[in-house]
Amino acid sequence: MSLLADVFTIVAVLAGLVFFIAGTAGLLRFPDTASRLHALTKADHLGLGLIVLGLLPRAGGMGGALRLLAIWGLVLVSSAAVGPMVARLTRGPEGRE
Amino acid sequence: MIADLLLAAAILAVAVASILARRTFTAVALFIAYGLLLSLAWVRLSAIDVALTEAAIGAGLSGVLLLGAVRRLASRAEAPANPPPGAAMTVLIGIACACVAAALGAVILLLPEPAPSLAPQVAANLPTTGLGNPVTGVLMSFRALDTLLESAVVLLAVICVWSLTPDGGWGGAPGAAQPILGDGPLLLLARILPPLGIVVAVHILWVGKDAPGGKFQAAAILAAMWLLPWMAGLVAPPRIAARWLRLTVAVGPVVFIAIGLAGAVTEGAFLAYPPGWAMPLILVIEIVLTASIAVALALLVIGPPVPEP
Amino acid sequence: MSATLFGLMGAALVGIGLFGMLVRTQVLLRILSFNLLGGGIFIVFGAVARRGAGAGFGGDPVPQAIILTGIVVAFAATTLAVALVLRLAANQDRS
Amino acid sequence: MAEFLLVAALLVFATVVAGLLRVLRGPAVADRIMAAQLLGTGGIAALLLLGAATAAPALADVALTLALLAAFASVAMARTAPRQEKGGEPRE
Repeated sequence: MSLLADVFTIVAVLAGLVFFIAGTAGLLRFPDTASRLHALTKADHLGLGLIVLGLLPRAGGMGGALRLLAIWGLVLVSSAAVGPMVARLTRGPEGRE
Repeated sequence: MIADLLLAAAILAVAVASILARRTFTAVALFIAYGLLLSLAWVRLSAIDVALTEAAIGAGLSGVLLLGAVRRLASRAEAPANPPPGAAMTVLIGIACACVAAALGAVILLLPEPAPSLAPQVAANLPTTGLGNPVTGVLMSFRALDTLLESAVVLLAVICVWSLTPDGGWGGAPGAAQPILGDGPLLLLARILPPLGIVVAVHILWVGKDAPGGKFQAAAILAAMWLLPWMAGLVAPPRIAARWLRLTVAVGPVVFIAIGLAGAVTEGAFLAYPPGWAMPLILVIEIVLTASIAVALALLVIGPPVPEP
Repeated sequence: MSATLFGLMGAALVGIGLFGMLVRTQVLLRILSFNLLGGGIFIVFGAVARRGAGAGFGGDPVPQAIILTGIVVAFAATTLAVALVLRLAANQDRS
Repeated sequence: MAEFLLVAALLVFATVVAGLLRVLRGPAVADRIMAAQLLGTGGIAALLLLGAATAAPALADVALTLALLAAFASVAMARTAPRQEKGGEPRE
């Protein structure tokens, strides 16, 4: 059983890593700010989400798992709030059409 | 090992970029990144309590404080009173600063080999405090005087900041009026984050007895959770003439001194805890101090009252 | 080994912070450099604490507690500095 | 298993530090805010991996605090950023 958990952890963490690298590459390479924002949110949400999922079986009991999910939830909420504000920055006032 | 090199290089790069930035806003954004990286450095130095404090105060509160100042100073063209030093002078200053850094670096390299440490003494005396976390043990029992003086310094800082109120503004609500941007996302966050933050702060305060955590970190998080709705315009800070506000800010140090004096009476030494009573007394001080310092830190970031012109 | 590395980094931060305070004329950047300087000094202190690890602790808890206190006091000083700057700016506006 | 987590932590941290270039170079203000937020998230991920590798639950608390405070700082930055002029550098 623990082998299965380890394999799941490795796969999930690797997938999370891939999203982080892709998100960061996007942040560096994409031409304009809007597309960079698109790349960033991928790294934020999925990268961290998969790593958290991967670490769930290793988290000590219910408390640890709850804390991991709370961290992921916090990052989701905060990037959900910051995203539109940053997008509005690039649009400037006329962004409200 | 590579991680340490990478982390150190990243911190230095962000620090240099932060002081050379053209716009003040860029410098503050880099400073917040510097705070985040520094708390990772503290984790590598296996000082988790300090990492928590640096994350909460360095990255969070200091950044927001400077951002508030940037926003209020951005509206006026800042006439530099003294022109920046010329190229020659800048190079000279650079060399002087490099010498200071080199001297400090030499000190680090020439530290005595059997590094002097108080860890054994702390480990020996920790059971008397009933605490598991050595740093909290030092803060609350062995060096309790430092913590008392520090909570007094925070109280003094609040008094000093309030004393900067322009005449006519005394007694009003502290801080400049926050622009109501009607930002949907900010209002969303200001409603969702505080309850979560309060639970996290209580958790960190409670866990601080036996694991990294404690009252200053909890107080910084609570202060941040009060500042968020204030920034979003949801909460109007209470008038500084409000009696309960002044009482809350003062109650932390007062309770600490009272328990210290009680210790002097019963145990013959200021801040000495009667045996067996250390744990509950420390708990009482921690809880009262957390609330008091949280309010004080938030008031410090909000700043003095600014009367509408 | 990592303690010495971070100690040297702290020393470099002190140099950078000092340079920033002396060269930049905008007041906020000086306050910011002051915080960089403070962070550097605390890291140097933290490296010393790390070397003093023993008796089952990852680092000597006494300097760590003092650094913790120092960070809070440095923050209080920064808030006072920012309040002074804002008050000066308000006065310049009025005059 | 622990080594894998350590290597993963290092890799996440390395990619995030690479993302730091956007903070240093990013022309627009919004890029800097995004990069700072990515730095926060990457730092959290690296801490969680490090915590799992060295079986130190306290690191999860640091990650929790970082998550809260990075959100707080990002929102403050997004609110304070100077408005973007027509494509040019926003005025000081």
